[in-house]
Amino acid sequence: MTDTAAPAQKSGIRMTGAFHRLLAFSGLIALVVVFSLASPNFMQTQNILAILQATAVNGVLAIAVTLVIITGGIDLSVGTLMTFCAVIAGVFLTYWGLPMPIGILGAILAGAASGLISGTVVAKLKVPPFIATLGMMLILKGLSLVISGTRPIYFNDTPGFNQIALGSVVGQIIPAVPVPNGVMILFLVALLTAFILGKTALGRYTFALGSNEEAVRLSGVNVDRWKIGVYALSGAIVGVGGVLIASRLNSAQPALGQGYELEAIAAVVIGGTSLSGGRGTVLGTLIGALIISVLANGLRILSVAQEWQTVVTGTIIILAVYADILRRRKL
Amino acid sequence: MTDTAAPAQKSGIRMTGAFHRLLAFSGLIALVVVFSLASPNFMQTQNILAILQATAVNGVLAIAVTLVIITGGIDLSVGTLMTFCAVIAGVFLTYWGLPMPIGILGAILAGAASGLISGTVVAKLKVPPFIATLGMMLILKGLSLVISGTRPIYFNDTPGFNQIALGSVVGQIIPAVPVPNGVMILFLVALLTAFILGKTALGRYTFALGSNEEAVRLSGVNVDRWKIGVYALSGAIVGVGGVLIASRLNSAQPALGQGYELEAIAAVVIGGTSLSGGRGTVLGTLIGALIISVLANGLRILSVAQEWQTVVTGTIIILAVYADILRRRKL
Amino acid sequence: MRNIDKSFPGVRALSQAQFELMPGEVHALMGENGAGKSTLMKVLSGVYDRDAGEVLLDGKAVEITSPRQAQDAGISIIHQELALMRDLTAAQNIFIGREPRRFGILDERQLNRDTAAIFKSMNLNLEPTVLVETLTIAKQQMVEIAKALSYRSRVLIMDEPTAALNDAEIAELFAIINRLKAEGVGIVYISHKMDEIKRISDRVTVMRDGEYVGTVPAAETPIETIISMMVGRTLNTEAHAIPDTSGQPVALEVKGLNRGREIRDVSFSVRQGEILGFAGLMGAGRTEVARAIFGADRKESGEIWVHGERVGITAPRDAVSKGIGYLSEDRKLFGLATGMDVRNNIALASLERFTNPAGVLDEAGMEKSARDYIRQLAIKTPSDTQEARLLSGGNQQKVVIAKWLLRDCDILIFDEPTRGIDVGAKSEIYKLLNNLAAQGKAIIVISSELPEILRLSHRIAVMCEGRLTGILPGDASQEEIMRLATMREAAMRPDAERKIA
Amino acid sequence: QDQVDIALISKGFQHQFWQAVKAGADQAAADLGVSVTFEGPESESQVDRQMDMLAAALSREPDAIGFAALDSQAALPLLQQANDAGIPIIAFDSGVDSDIPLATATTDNVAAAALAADVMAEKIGGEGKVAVVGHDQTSRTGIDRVEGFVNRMKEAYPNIEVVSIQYGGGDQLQSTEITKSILLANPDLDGIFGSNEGSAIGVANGKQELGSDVVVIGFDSGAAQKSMIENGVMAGAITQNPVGIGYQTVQAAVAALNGEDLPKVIDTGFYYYDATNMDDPEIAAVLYD
Ligand SMILES: Nc1ncnc2c1ncn2[C@@H]1O[C@H](COP(=O)(O)OP(=O)(O)OP(=O)(O)O)[C@@H](O)[C@H]1O
Ligand SMILES: Nc1ncnc2c1ncn2[C@@H]1O[C@H](COP(=O)(O)OP(=O)(O)OP(=O)(O)O)[C@@H](O)[C@H]1O
Ligand SMILES: [Mg+2]
Ligand SMILES: [Mg+2]
Repeated sequence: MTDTAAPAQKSGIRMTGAFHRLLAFSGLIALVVVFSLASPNFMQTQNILAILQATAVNGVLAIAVTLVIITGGIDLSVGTLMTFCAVIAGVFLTYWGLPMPIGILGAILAGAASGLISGTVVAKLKVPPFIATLGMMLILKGLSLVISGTRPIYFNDTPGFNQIALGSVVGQIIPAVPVPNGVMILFLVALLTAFILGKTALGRYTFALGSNEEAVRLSGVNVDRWKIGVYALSGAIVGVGGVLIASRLNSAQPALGQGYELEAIAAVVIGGTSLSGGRGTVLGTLIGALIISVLANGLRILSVAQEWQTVVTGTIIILAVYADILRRRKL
Repeated sequence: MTDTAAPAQKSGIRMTGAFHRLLAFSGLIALVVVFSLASPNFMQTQNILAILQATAVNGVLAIAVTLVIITGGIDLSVGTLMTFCAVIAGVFLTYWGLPMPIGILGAILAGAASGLISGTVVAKLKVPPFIATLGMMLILKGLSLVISGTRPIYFNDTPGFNQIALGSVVGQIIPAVPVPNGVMILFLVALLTAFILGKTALGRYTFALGSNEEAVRLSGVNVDRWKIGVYALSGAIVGVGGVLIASRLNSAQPALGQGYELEAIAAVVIGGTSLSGGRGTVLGTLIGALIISVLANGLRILSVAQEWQTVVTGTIIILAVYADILRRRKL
Repeated sequence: MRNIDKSFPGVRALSQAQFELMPGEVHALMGENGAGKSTLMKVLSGVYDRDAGEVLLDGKAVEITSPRQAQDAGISIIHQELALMRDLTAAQNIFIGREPRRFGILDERQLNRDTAAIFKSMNLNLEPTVLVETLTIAKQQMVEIAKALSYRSRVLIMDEPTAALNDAEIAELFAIINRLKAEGVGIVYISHKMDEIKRISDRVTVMRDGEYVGTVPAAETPIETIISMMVGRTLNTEAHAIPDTSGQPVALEVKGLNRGREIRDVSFSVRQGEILGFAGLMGAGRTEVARAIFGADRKESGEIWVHGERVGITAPRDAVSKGIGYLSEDRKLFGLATGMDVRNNIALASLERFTNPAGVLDEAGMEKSARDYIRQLAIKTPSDTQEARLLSGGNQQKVVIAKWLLRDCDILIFDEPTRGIDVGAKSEIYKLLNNLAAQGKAIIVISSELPEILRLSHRIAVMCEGRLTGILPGDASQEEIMRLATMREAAMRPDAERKIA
Repeated sequence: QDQVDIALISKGFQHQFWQAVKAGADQAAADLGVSVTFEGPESESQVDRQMDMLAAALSREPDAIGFAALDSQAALPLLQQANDAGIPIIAFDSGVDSDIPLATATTDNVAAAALAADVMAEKIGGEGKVAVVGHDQTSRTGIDRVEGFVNRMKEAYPNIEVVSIQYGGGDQLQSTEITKSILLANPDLDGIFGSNEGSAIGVANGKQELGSDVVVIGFDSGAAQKSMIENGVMAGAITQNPVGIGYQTVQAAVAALNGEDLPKVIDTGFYYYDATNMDDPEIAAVLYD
């Protein structure tokens, strides 16, 4: 009796898959349409680029945290870890005068190392991810201040450093669309992460862990090792975010970062990833991050008073997720 | 054959229960001992009272969020809701000149109403609690600014208002231990909440919801109503927190509150309540809140540099939870 | 395995247990709920560390401390409680930890090909790419079996593999077992279904209260002997006379229930004091009908009448308030509040009864009734404050039954009530159901075990592909039921089906 | 609309100081018949958020921009972009290391904090122990005020020791708790300096809760701080002229749009005030509620 049902169901899944993906954009598109109608300044190339630029850092952090959330965990340290990585880049490049690639590598490795530690605390000591990463958030915040001497570290001695985020390789080729490198890096990170999630063993175990960790363990998989791997990868991605923000500000700001974790997690959840783990997509997270940026930008373009911006943002975040729920229920 | 096993086992549970409770204090006691040895100023009555006073607001918020966490939810809005309730008290008392009890009641009802809304969004619209309360956090933050006209509201026209938190009824009776009323209110709230959790149907459903909501629904329980009830009760408790902070500062500070939610949640988790729901105690939360206050106070008393305070706090939070995990594993 | 001890906090699960398995034999492991069967096998497969004793493989002592080591030693296990990753596909589940890769990248096509091959060898019609979450318990169980087979182990442990399967699937499984046996694989087979033991196993080892009772050859030993070894006494299994309930008032009537392809125009009624059995193949839609009646799922159309009054049921609480109780087929997901203790699980549907007007609970009353049911249903638990998730599978099921008994409903729907329950308890539950019927309650029993349907039912409703293909008298033959259960053409032609119904 | 549109990007929003700046700007907007918007990030560490706000403001194509840089270097590319688009920029509160701003309306925070140190030294008789409750460890104003105070003490008052510097984020409650810890750890403390409104009120609260008689010098104003000075809990405070900063920023922007020449620096000044001079018209004018 499954014979007849199976093929139909399969194409059904495929169809709804594509349809689903299309519809996921609907919240974003609705926002864009509303703001375009409300202000002629919204749909300018410059503003679109500003929105994308504003998405880059939060997008990268959100992708990092997506990985951890799919395993059923959470990461509160992404904001301060980003800063920590930026500070490490500053120490390497400005204090020690090392070449730029080493500074970048240092930041990414610092992120991976921190992820490794969080992952180990979660996997080996069985400390809940919320607490492990809350602790790491505070530790990293303090260390950033200690290492930097509570001062920003500027990258003036590393010419070209601010081009990492602000330059535009695309713009050199096609001058009409000067997409900043920071945005291209976001897309690259997204593609890479989507590939890892979809095509590699690490990705497979990421979903498996969030789905039923005990079952994975009973299947003889070295659960701890893979989990630590996911946290380390996530940390490395945060390291990229640290490089991006340092480049954008041409400085490592040691006090930055706290509060960014909530925005990153919000992007993930708006993007349809479940906080209970087992499911989630990088594309969804990208859309979630874009929704947040578009909202912030659009309300500013419309000169909405700041206190009302907050109220509207809160309302729309709830509505966006509610719309997503309704859509899923219908499918 | 169960007959013989039962009595032994039962007393076993009782014993381990009491033992457990005793041991839960061990982290707190360890901290107190360390700080007492490190600084003669730590164990002064005045400092103990200062620590208790510092615990009052966070403790009340943490108790409120404990309820929601036991249902398997989370509440990110407690910080800004506290402020919102304080502002409502300010509007009632200072702007409208109503009598003090009505202002207090207004703040508590405002909290309950906000909890009712969060609960409804979670239960009826099925929006994940993280998002529903993140949205509420922003909405309430904006509304506090709007209602107060972005300025503090002072309670100078309500004599005695600042005695709610700062006065000491106990001190009038026993002058040697002038425990501030704010601390007594924290204990009262804790007792009341522990009673509700342990002895009433609402409490039982709070645990049941966190344990297996679907099973509760299939048992014919009106799941939505109870869940909304829990959020409303939690909101009302936050309202008490709003009154406390307003009284302590003798003003409603509309910009305060964001960030308090993480500290409250941290207290809950340090206190042994599981973020996945179904288990938790008010006593644990109280201890968690005390650990946080003792830590902050002790490090300040020792004049540890602020950036290192952060590092140490992060480390100890992780260690406290890890110690708790080890203890449970042994039992 | 020799002299194995294993204790959990407050429970001594195994004490001096022993077990021996030869290559190429099917060795049944039997015992009441909570006897320690699953625990013993978990020790063997590296899930639990034993407290004492030794495990010998080919005569040599081995240390197996993790599932990985067990696999490497050639031991694989199908766990009693399904252990699948719901968000992954069937193929991804089966090869978790052993994914085929090319250049470090997962080879999804190879994965699906391998899975399809395993499914084919099992005669199982399932897409490798289907999400496990969308599968019924039965199909999930088949995926678990496929997974265990994929290891090609020397020792294969099956912990109640057939609890969720229907007869056709069981036959398929037995064919697989016979094939493996011929290949020299040793198989440990745990089940509470006596007939299976006789059909498939070579030897039987019986456990009681965590201790070894004895090993007997399966063919020569009468079932009664095995049962008395298990329970320490003999059970009387005399057939139950079917009472005539045709004169009783109708308690529950369902008219024209519909939802999509799952429920198509289902109408039937149950009288007071009557047990209506629901038979059908896996996926026939019996569970769907029960859930729709109970308000757990939405229905598209259809009327429900209780005691001659039409009632609107949109949520389980409406059903419960009308005196309907539903025991779901998946106790872990839908039945138990697993983190709570036995007492509160039993009281869960009746909490308002123990609540005074101020909202305060009568803990003593709850304890008393919980203890009553623990005694009445012989639930094996150290106390009524033990967490429900720590009970053995069968005892968990009894806790859920107790919950509905305490609620005291007039109409009870039992979906697979004896799934994973031992013979002794099973006959207790049968007795219980008969008593409840005798008290005038209307009872619907959904079961995939035909003997159970035949043993209990006053009338038998048979479903196929969402339709009620007929209602038979309680003394109908297995052949008749199977004919209706496979009557697909009738499902295609509505008018033809109506005549039969 | 043809009304002149001026976008002010400040360092903060909810704090009373920034609300006072906003009030001044709104007043100027009303007086001069222009429209202004006022925005600032949550905290003074969120440099990148300020960049996003500036970018969004640029997209709006305002006629002029007022900008209080959290980090002047980080903002340069965007300021350059604005300059290229011909949008005049007025810096306020703290300067930008660049020629782009046509004028800067600012307070010298280092000097202001040094004045606080002078007053403190005088009140405690030139010797003893003091502490600082700062509002921000890394922001420009936070650093300038703490360093201005501490360095002045070191240089001019060798007999005064700064025993503790802690930061309460400008949060009243946190600053209260910090103050209590400092007082309990240093029973012989003579004075505490609170480096902004929230910190100062927190310090005064802590002093009151412990019944201490330590000398408190605050910073900024606001109703609570004013009444604490009136009733003697706080000895006095330094005030800047936030309303004036806001007002003069908008005024300068309008002047720039009209093609007028502007002075490079508009010093909006700072003052020490206490119970004796609070009601002087000159002082009362720069205090806010
Ligand atoms: N993790 C655990 N913690 C505490 N007690 C446990 C645990 N696992 C099993 N037990 C107890 O150990 C005993 C043996 O359980 P086990 O699951 O092995 O029984 P079983 O023979 O498989 O029963 P069933 O036929 O019901 O599956 C039971 O009393 C059970 O309650
Ligand atoms: N979670 C699910 N997702 C998708 N389809 C489902 C799900 N559960 C059941 N179905 C489908 O609904 C139909 C009816 O299934 P149902 O479980 O009601 O059958 P049943 O007669 O109770 O069989 P069983 O003996 O397996 O319980 C089947 O076609 C089945 O595949
Ligand atoms: Mg078992
Ligand atoms: Mg079923």
